[in-house]
Amino acid sequence: MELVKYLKSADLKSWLQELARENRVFAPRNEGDSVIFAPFDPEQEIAIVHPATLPPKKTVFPQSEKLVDFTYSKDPENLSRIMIDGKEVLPEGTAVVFGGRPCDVRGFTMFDRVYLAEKSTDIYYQARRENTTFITLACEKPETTCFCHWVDSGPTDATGSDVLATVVDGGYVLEALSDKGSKLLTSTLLENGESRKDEARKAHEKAAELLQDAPDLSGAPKKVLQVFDTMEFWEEAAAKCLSCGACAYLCPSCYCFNITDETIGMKGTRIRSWDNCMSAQFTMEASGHNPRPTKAHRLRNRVGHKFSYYPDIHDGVISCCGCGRCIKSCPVGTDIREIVLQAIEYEPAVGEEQADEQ
Amino acid sequence: MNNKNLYLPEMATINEVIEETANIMTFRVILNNPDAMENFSFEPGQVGQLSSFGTGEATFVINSPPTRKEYLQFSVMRAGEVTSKLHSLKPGDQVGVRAPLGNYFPYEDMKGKDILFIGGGIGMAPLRTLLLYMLDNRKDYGKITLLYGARSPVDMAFNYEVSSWLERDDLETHLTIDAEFEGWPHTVGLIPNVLLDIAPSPENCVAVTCGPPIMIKFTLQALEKLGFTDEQIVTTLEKRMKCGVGLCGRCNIGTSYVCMDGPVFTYAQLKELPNEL
Amino acid sequence: MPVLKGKELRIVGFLCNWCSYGGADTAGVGRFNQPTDLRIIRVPCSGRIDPLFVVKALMNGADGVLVSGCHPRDCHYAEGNFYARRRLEIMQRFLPVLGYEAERFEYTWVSASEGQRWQQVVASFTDQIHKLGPAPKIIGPQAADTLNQMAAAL
Amino acid sequence: MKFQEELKDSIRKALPDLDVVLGWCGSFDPLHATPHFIRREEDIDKLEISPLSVHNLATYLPGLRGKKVGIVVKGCDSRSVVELLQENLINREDITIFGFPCTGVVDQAKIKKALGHAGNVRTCDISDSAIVIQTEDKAHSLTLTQMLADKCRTCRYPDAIISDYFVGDKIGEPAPLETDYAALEAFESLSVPERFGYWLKELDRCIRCYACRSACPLCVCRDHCAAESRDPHWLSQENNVRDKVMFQVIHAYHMAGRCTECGECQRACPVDIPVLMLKQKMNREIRDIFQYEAGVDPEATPPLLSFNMEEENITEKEW
Amino acid sequence: MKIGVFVCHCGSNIEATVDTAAVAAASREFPDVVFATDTMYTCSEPGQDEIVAAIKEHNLGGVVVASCTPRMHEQTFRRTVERAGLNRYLFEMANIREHVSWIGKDRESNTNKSVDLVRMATEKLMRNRPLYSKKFDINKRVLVIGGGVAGIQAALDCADGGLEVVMVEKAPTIGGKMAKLDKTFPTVDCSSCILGPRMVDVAQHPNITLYAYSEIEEINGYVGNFEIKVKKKATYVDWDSCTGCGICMEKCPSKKATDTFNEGIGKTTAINIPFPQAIPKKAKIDPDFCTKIQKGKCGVCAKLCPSGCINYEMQDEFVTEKVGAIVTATGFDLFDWSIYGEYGAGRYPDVITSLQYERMLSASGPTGGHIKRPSDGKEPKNVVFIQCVGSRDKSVGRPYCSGFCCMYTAKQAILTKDHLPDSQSYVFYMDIRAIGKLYDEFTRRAMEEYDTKYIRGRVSMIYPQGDRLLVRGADTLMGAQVEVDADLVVLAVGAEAAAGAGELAEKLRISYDSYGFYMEGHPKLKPVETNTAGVYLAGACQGPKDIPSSVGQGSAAAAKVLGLFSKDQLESDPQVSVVDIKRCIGCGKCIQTCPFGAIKEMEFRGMAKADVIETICQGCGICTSTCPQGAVQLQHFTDNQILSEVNALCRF
Repeated sequence: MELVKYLKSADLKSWLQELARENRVFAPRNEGDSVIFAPFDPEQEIAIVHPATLPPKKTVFPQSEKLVDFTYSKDPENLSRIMIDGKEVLPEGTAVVFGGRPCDVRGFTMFDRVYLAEKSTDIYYQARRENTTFITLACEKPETTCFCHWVDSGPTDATGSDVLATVVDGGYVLEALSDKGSKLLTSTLLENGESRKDEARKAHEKAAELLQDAPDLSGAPKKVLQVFDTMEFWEEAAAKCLSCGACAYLCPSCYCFNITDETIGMKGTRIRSWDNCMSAQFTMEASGHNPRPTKAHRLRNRVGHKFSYYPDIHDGVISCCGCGRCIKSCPVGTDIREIVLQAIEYEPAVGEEQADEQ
Repeated sequence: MNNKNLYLPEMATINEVIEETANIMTFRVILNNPDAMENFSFEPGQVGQLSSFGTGEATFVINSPPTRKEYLQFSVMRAGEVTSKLHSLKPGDQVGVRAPLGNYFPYEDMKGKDILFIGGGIGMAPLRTLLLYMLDNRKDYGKITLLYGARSPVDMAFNYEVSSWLERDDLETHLTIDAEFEGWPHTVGLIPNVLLDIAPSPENCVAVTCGPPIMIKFTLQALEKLGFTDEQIVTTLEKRMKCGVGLCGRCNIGTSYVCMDGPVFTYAQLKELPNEL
Repeated sequence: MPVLKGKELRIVGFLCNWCSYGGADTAGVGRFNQPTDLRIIRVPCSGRIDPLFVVKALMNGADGVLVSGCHPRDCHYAEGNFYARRRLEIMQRFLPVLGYEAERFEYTWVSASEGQRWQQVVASFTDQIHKLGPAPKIIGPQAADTLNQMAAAL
Repeated sequence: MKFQEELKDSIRKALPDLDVVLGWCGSFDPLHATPHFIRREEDIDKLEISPLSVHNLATYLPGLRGKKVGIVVKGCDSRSVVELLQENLINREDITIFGFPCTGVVDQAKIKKALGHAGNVRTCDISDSAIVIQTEDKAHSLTLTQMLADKCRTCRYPDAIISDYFVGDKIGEPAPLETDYAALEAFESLSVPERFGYWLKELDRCIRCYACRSACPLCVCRDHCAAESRDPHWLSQENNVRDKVMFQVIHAYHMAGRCTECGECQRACPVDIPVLMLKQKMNREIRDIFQYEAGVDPEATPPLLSFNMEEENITEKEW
Repeated sequence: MKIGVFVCHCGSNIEATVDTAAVAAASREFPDVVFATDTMYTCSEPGQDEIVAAIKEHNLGGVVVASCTPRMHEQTFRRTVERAGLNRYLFEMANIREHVSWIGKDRESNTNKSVDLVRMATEKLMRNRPLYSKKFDINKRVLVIGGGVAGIQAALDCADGGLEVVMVEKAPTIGGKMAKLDKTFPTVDCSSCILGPRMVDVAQHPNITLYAYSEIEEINGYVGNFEIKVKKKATYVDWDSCTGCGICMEKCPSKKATDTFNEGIGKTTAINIPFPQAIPKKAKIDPDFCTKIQKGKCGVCAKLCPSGCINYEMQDEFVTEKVGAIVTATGFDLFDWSIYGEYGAGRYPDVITSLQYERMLSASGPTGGHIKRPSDGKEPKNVVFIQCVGSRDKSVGRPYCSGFCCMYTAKQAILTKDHLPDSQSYVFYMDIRAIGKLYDEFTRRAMEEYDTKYIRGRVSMIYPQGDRLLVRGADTLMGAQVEVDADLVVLAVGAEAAAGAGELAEKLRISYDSYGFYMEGHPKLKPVETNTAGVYLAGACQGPKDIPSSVGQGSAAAAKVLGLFSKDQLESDPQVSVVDIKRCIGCGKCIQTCPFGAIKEMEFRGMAKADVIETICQGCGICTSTCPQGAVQLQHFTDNQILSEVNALCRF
């Protein structure tokens, strides 16, 4: 499986074009001032200078997808006899995602624990996940908002990826990490990369060096739960939050969704679309009761889920890959790192703890 | 991993519609696939997603007992878009069913014990499943007491059955309404107060309760006052759900997903969870 | 099915119940021949017409939208058409920035007795839309045509 | 800034009677500021006013209704406050307004573009003319005026329109009424299919986070926005650009005659969609028809909530 | 919802150009449609029976009829479905006659369009909800605004019918314009002789409360339950104790007050009773001319008043009255003719209005019934009447005919001859409009028996010549210029809406035309109703009218009120707006724009919310299109219903 190749920068597009013959290939490109993953188009520049504005989440978990197509039909003899036919709409075909960053791709492993669980496997997710190959680009230098190394990862962490690409002088070192990855590295455009492997290693080390010290978050699950009932803490943390959903939609590991129906005449679709826990509608019950009525309640769930509930259920793995998009793109600069650290450092006022016990 | 589609409902036909109250209707549905109907099995307390295609899905407890299998019964209180649409359906109309989902009442553990049912309004629906199951297996259980309250007589669902329950001598039934109503022969008073009046003994007894949040809150207090321990109290929760299979992310209370780990919880379990009902 | 290919374009009308719907009735009673493209939605008052209905219709595939209410000061509800005038005017001026010709949408006033005027309005609006041709389509079978047209333009 | 200490003194004076004062402070890196909620005396020291104070804090006011709130406003922010007052969405007696002479705030998108992949930002020094940003590997010196937000380039209200405390010297008379809609006019000169195609392309990347709405100080529907509602059911949750465009039209129309062009919608957009242009278009038409500008007069009525029997600038079609 | 579709042939009216069977067949493919058929005449008895039968047989939850306009038969079919046990609002119509078959001949297009309209109707119907009227109690009192002859008639009819009546008159006396007339056409009987007793009836009727010299300040509420704030203007005389003896008027030293009742012919005292038959016969002080009030000196009336009712400090007073219905009888005013430069624009004292002339003719008028030239008090010989002054003249914005000027001019010409047998009357006219019983005969009498010279043409100029006036005009019948030496010129001034009509309409929330005349509910079928429930019109406030028409409308309005009050409770129209309290954020934009004041702010769990008063809401839906989040929805025309219609028509 240890397969290392080298690709000249100049051949990147040709290679992707080759891959696009049998796969849907996604690559980051500039749209306006943003970088997003889009179907590879040889006419367009591939934008890999810095991490994409949006992670490639949609390649496996689309913003909105059909779950069921349904059709009503009538018995022509008796129009009152209406039958309904529901058909699952499963995704087909294979895909290759080029240019995701380690954090982006690691996000899917957060999905996997939930969506591919034994007792409730999501076959829509499964179909895409299993048929998508990730060529991940190792990070060279962190941004201010990057904190992958806080959450047991790093700029070259290849968890969830099939190929790790590292920028070296003149091109890329491509290391296969899975069978799926190996299968991709068969093109004649690729040279043997063994000789360039060291260069890649060095690049990895350099990237790691640029990182500043990471705090210890191992106590987070317990600590975050401890402040659960301290509404004041959450109200202050959420004060500036606008309750939009940008953080959740930009997050590589946020997997919540909504299901809604749309119909036209006798046909309709059941759609699954991204949803976000910061929206008041998310938990709003038809009666008007809302268990998470304020943005403080909702932020508590968001932080709680990532740093406490999820790790509690899934062997301590924090459901955050540290990409920092929620910080960078938050319209008001809400910093989830700060909230978690505050929760860890939170000391209940004297008397409060006792009151809790009673 | 299994390859079952979590989101594809079984197509079903409404067989019977019962208007329970002004805003509660009961639907008896039969799965269109006879094999699926034949093999359908569930436990009392489990829920199902009932859908009207084009409008959406909502979660309801299957309130027919598992011992009676000719149909699946759901009682629906009109509140939002889906429930309004369901209320407009008639026998013969098509619906989708994703069931059973969630956990169920620990009826095995309750064997040999006295059972106290406390139901408020539409909260009677999940209790009905268990009650009928126990009545069908009457000898396995001790004394069964039912306290069922509604705002007024016209808000009382399952009226047609309540009269037969009143007649049974192996079931002690107490009915109550919130305020005086002409011709009402039963108790008047709020459920927690009536409960304190009846004062059932906690000795070897399990209390099963369901109802609106405010009623539950005071009923739990009353039960504590009567000496029930947290482990002796069982309740079933309701949350907004979409997927029903622990993925969509809205019905969790901390680490527990009401759709998967619930909806049935003992009071002791609930106390372990963060306070976010 | 909704439009007869080649013959008709899709034109939606929103008419107030008291004046313009009556005016269209009067035109009918007078047997004043009109093009068949227009389909009329009856609303109580032009003030009920959220200008967003106009945009919704265009985005869903209408080629033209016509709103008609009572003449100013004749509103059955006294003020509805005064509000409507401001709101619809704004929307008409806004449409071009979205890439719709302002002429795809017109609003006017026709009283219940003005059957002839209604005929004139329908004929001339339908003609106006036919001159503009089909509106760009965002979704549906014709969306591809639009996209090609866009690509050519950009 | 010169008057920052003076401002802190004013806040210190007013804080005992207030539940919270809204200002700005440093954020996750030296290049960014973030809204700052001053509740306690010690929070005051963190207050920083600079060209990084981009956020329109008026957005928070309706959510804090019922509380005694102090708010630090730029001139443009104060227009949102005026508009909220005009629409009775906040009570004047609950609000204490701190104004200062604003010389403009930056557009982070412009800085981002100028820096490229900057990596870690170590320091950021802003003088009257330049922003000097020190990253891991180099120092970038940017001309401040080039980095200013577009709205600041055409600003006519540098001083808060209303305030209870005003620190520093007022910049003075507003420039002439003519707002610069050059970009909009250039866009309007494109062909019809070009304009149509532009929005399809730009909005295609919309992720429907609705930050544009959430950041808007005058989006009053808050938790009841038509975007997610099924009754009324204006939009589906399908990932189609039609509904994304439709949402922007709904937003622009609901803002017609109310929008002060603070630009928060566009600033908040995580994928940089130029959604402000739609509101500018509405505004320019409102100005042309009604000679009306939102957020200037607390006593005025938004033009779409009123009417004249004779409309001077509306010429109806002759048939 | 199981839907049944009935496509009507309307004989051949529809069937000739629409393939109704094909429309029915296409309808069967629509969602929820379980039954569709075409019928010859759906509105006929067998047609309706078929609907009823189908509802029962197919267990229908809603019905669509594709036939004529809903303005014709919506009510009919609503009753039909109701007969079969359905709620009347679970019904929709597709208009395939007026909007399809009658306006196009292409059968294919028409059929296709009809299918679209039926699809649209079914999509809407699927979202219709049963709506129920609410009953509410009514206050069986009626407010009559205006005490002219129309108001008097309405008030007396209502009072005689057993209703309590509140009459508000802005002048110090009731009687209106008719009280100023000397005689009436075509019978030439004495105006005050016929009106006087009716005025007295008003004063004496136990069921009538009269507020003279009062105005409507504010109107709140809705049909059945209006609350009226009346402003009683200060009279400076305590009317409760004033006996109308007139001593004050005799002794008042200030004799230069404007004599409004006499149309400014002559002057009156600062404290005065307008005329001897005034109702109420009470004195009032014109403060502008009272020396005591202006300068603090005098006080003669106070000293002399036997009942001590003078109070110079009196202030306006407000009273509130609760009523269930309102009759508006505010009459008209005369056109201000001074705009006409060719008639001297008011510079010539001997050019007067017809109503001034009327006062001059009246025996109780300022000249004691003698015709005298205002300039020198001499009897005129040649009297020239000019018609259509401020009528049928677009140039002054009065394109309408005032209706009664032709008749009163003829009457005044006749009376002139009666008073001054040697006089000669000339009438310049455009057309003679004498439509009415005995009217034409009457004008002929003026010409033939009274030798009035009728000249068809307009007067181009009046100018003084010595102490006479030269009236120059065209005789279009002769095709020649004519000049008449006139001693007195009487202008037949047209009617215009009463001053303040617009403001009152705003308070009443009724609409008015561009001239200020109030809009009736329907020009033919609802001549005295307005579009605001419970508000009726009588007399010239709706448009110029002569006395018989005004009286007729007064009675008609009274009949409407009595009919309305024949029930103890009213039913509200359920097509009203409803607020979804969960979605409402209390911004108040709907309150701001509701033309009827039907939305109030209320408090719900400490938050402001909008609340629709069902009985006031008229169902226009402005609120619904104003509310950004759609929290207030007009029932039967909700956003989702209209969106479903849009979606039915525009399916990509």
